[in-house]
Amino acid sequence: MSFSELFLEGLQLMGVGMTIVVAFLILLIGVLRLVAAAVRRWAPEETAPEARPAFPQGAGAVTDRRLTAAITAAVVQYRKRRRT
Amino acid sequence: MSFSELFLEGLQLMGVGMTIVVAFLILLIGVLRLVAAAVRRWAPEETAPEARPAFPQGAGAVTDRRLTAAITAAVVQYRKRRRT
Amino acid sequence: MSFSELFLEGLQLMGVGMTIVVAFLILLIGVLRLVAAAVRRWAPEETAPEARPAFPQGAGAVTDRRLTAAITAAVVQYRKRRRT
Amino acid sequence: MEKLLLLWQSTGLANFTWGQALMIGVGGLLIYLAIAKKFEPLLLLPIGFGAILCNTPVAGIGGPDGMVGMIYHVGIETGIFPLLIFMGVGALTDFGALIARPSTLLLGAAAQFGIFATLLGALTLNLIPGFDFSMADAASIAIIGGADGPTAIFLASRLSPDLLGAIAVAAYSYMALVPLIQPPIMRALTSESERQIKMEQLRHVSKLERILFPFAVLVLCVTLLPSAAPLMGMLMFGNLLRESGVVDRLSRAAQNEIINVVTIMLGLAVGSKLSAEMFLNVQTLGILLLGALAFCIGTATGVIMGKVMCKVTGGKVNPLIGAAGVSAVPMAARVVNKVGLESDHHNFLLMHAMGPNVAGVIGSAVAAGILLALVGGG
Amino acid sequence: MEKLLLLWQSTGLANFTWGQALMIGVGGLLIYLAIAKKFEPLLLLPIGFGAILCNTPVAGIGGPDGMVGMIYHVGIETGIFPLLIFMGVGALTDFGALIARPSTLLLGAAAQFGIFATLLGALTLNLIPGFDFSMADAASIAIIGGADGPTAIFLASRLSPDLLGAIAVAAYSYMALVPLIQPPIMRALTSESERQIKMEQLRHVSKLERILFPFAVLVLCVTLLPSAAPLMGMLMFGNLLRESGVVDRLSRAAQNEIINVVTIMLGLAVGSKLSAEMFLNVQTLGILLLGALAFCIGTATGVIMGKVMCKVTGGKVNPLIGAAGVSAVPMAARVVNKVGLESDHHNFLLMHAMGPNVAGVIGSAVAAGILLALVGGG
Amino acid sequence: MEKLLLLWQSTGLANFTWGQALMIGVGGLLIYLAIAKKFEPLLLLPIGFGAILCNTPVAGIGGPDGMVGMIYHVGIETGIFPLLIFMGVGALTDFGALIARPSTLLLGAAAQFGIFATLLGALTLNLIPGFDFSMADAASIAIIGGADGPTAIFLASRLSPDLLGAIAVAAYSYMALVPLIQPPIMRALTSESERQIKMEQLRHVSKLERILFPFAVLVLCVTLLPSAAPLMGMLMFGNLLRESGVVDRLSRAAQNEIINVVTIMLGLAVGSKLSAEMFLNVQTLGILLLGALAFCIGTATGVIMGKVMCKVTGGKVNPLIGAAGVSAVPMAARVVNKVGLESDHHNFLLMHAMGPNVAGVIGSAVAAGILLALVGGG
Ligand code: NA
Ligand code: NA
Ligand code: NA
Repeated sequence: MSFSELFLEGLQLMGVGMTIVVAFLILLIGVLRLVAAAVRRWAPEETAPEARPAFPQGAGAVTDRRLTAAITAAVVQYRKRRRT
Repeated sequence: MSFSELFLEGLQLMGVGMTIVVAFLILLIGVLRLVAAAVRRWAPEETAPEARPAFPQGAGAVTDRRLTAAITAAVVQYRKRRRT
Repeated sequence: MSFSELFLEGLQLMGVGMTIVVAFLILLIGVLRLVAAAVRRWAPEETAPEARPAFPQGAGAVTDRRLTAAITAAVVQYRKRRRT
Repeated sequence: MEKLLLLWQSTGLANFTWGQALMIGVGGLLIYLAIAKKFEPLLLLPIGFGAILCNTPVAGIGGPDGMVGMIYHVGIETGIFPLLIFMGVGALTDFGALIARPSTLLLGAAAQFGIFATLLGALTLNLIPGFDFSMADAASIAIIGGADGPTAIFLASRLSPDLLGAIAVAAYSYMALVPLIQPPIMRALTSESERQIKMEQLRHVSKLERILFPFAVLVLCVTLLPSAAPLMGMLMFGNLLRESGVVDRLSRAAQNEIINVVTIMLGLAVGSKLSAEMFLNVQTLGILLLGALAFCIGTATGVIMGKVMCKVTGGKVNPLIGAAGVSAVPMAARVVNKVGLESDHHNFLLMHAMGPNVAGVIGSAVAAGILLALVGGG
Repeated sequence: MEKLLLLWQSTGLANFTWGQALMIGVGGLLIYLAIAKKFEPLLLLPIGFGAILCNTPVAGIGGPDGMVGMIYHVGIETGIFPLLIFMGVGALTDFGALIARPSTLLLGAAAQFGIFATLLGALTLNLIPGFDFSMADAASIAIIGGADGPTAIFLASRLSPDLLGAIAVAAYSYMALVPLIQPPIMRALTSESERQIKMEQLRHVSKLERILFPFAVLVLCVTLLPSAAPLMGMLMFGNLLRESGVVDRLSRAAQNEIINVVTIMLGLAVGSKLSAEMFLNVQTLGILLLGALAFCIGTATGVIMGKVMCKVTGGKVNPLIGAAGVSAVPMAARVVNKVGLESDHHNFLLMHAMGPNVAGVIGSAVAAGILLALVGGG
Repeated sequence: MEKLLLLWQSTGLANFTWGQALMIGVGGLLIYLAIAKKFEPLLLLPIGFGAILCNTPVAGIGGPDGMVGMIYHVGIETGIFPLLIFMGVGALTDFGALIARPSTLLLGAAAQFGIFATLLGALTLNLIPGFDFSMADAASIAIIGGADGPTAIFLASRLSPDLLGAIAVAAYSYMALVPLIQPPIMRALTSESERQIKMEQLRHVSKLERILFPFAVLVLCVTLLPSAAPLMGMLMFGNLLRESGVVDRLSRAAQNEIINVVTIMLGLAVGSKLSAEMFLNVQTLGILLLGALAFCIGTATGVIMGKVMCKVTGGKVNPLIGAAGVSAVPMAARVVNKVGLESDHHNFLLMHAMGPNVAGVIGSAVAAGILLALVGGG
């Protein structure tokens, strides 16, 4: 390929490339604004549940307080026994 | 290869090997002494700069105190907002 | 293979499989009881030695108190020097 | 213009198939369940993301030269990833409750009936046009009843790699659904008075017994069921790292670095098997159905064995703990505890359920070994 | 004596070529810059050491049977190492500032002009005898302007592996030099009053928006530009691990274990491409020159777009933050902050510059996808 | 019944060979030594477990398609695992004592005589029927005298992979036995007054000297002995990560994640070489014998060189520290300290012994390079 051909192709690439980059990011602006609007409308300021599961099984749907208390109690008791 | 040939080769290997090991480490003694002398002469007791960069970009040349203060302030402020 | 052949083979697999699973775990019950009895008899309530070696070489058989004291002393002293 | 055309031809829009778009939706659904419903997020989030990436048209990320495809080839085709995770599970698991009361192994054994019943179920589905499960397929589907992710992935990758995606999704989804699936069955099969049974406290387990435990399991496995040796071996290796007390560095590496890194890779790689042609068909519906069946049957047989043990011991065993025999550690044990508390506010069954719970892990590894020996090599 | 001769023939001295000796010096220089000047030490130190090891005569450490050569084969030829690092970057990056003010994506877009201008520049160099850059080479060199190490290594390893060493060295060196390169350009293109503009505080970004962000980016990428899907996918996967809040274990693994280990391996492997025949030629000088050009042009177009946004918004945008659009996270944002403080001691632009800064990462991943689609597959 | 027969044929019992059963016992013995006697548990526990897994009949875990076999193929045949461990050792090692007193390198050199004497010893064993060690075998066995696990594994995997299992076991066992092997030799070769010599405190070593040290070693190695460059290069790379002070993330990764994970894998993989046909023969007895010999001779020549240095310096060097020249870091240095304390309760030799101790690591890497150059390539 001669230099001028190559350069022309480069120019083309530049035009197409910058167009796509700008177009893609403008689209992304639009999407992000849509998301923000949707969140503001349908899920304003959710309070995060903050559950962080241990490995390998998740904490699951079971989250009533009594259970947590029970587990804690059982573990404490068991440990106490094991240490003796 | 007969045993005596093999043993002779082993002997040779022993001689050459120990010579090289000793020569190499004696050379290293010399180099280390040179380095020590050079450091004593040209860079006596430098005080280490102690900069430990975060990932992925280094702390760079930018280290004036004002900046650090600014960053801290900005981060604190931003976090405060985010939590609200 | 026709469905009935396949199903029959499946039935067979089920029978053999469950038998083995149960047999294996019953055997394991036996072995665990044997182990428990043996431990109770020959090594009742050992007090664990609790040695956790650093990498890459173990703490070894050398564990008299004097050594530990010596090492600590030496390290402290050396560190002090290095810092000055 | 030529460049623009070339670019258009390289867009996703110009190349999307309906199947890919749907599977990206499935990936999104899995991630939604993982984040919003806390369905086994450690696995389902990477699996869902892997599904999205691997159904991206043109990019070929799940193909032989794509990143995820290569990870699959290295980690799952070889079986190494599930085995490494099993090592980590071993290093994370306290078998003390099982050692203290070995008889709970019977509960772990009984619950494996879910596996073999499901195998028959899968074969029976072949009567319906559209289903054509081979014996290997049926075995892979059945192992969902083991309620053990790594075991299921290991077996399926050996016997029916094409079904791996659906099987992994079913296995982890039902594990997350254990708190919904199990309680009705447990209540139906037990009486109020049975559920109120209090059990004796577990005896103390010495350090030596903990160290000998992996060897006890291993010796049986090596001599009687070598086809289970890779799974059981790595599980017990991890446990020995934990209990030996002399290699804390390695134990921590198995419990953290290795299991975390491998989980990310394994999840993405399993996601690559969620392609439209392999997932969007009637067989997947069958697998989901059979998976639910497997969990139900396993729970039921576990509880029934619990009732038997209750009878035999003269009421010393609360039959509820049999439900924990399906494994799904530690979820199933927690469910037992919860159902028990409904009948007696002061009856904490958690520790008693841990025995059958970890017994279920061993039980399904044994079952996997049997299936490998009889179906895989056969 | 025969043994001694054999040994002499196996010494480095008897086998050194001038090129190897020089390249060992280059490796040493990189390590010096890394340690004494803090030039991106996390990458340049391993790269420099890799160069020393791989230019050791006889040992063949960078060859197909040598350790570093095998690491290159497994990690860079496949593209897996830069992708894993990108996952870690995603897990380490807070996109909050960008989500709060999406318009800063325009700055990240404008700064990518440095990439495409450099592509033309590389082609133009072909007019000088001694240069013979193909379109693929030009594209690989141009991506230096993206100011993003993993993106540059990923693209160069796909399009021009022979230039990889020089490109990686240039990319990381110029990123380290951002505090020297950018300020003069920023000052030249803006007026004192523009530099004093204070910007509104960023709005609060909710957890849900943070979780939806990776999907927003991913959906666009998958549908429109699948060739960017590997890079963007792993970046967004890492970010989702971070923001989902349910897989902290995996997020930590991506941010620490994986990125640290891979950085060591990647650095050594990139160093293996610093061989005399590939590095000690006039093309490398061209690459270094073009790299500097790319950073300058990217900075300038970013600032110019900042001025446009300043006009359009009636003075609500400080044009300086446009310079952060080249990425080089977080260095470029810090430079913006510093230059801003010179004009007004109370004007902290750091948080406002983080938006365009992370937008630049996305922008150059998009640009890389375009170059792959049009040059790589073309 | 057919199924049952198939199952019986797949049991271990039906397929056990005597050799496998015995090797499982050997594996158990290694684990016993690791746990109960604290014999290098970080290596011997995984090696022992690997031996058990790989001697399980039918399963083929150590074979080309088995997990451990694949790990061996990827990590040991390539030499990558021992090199990565050496990098970690470098990152964990403080060479300060050696930099402060470079003359202790002579002690590290003298102790390597154990290696070459053992080489002759291995060749001499060929006179006894049943032994047939090639020069490569002899070199691999001799390196046990280096008292350095990764070096021994690296060299043996290159020269005599068949002997790797026995060599690794011997190397780590004798390292664990250093507190029993060395003291009698040290006492026999020194007088009470020599053992009481107090040494001058070590001078302060600056940060710059610590940073330059890896380069000093590397330059010599690259120019004179490139065959030692992989080992020495990775050792010094790790040390540079540690001492440079600018890449703490990477240094920590080398000291923890990498070395821990690789140790697990390396141990299992080495265990796969403990098969009956390779281990249960008279050669292994020879290797164990020669390994003990190597440690004894190395200790002796180290102490003798210590006596020479004591003479030359007019009594400023305590000859005991020569025994630390065999490496076995930090065990040998502790032994020196202990023996010294027996003669004078206030004479702490530990820090003085660290110099020859780490010099021994360098010394045996040099010796390995020589053996590779003369035997491997020859
Ligand atoms: Na189970
Ligand atoms: Na960029
Ligand atoms: Na040594």
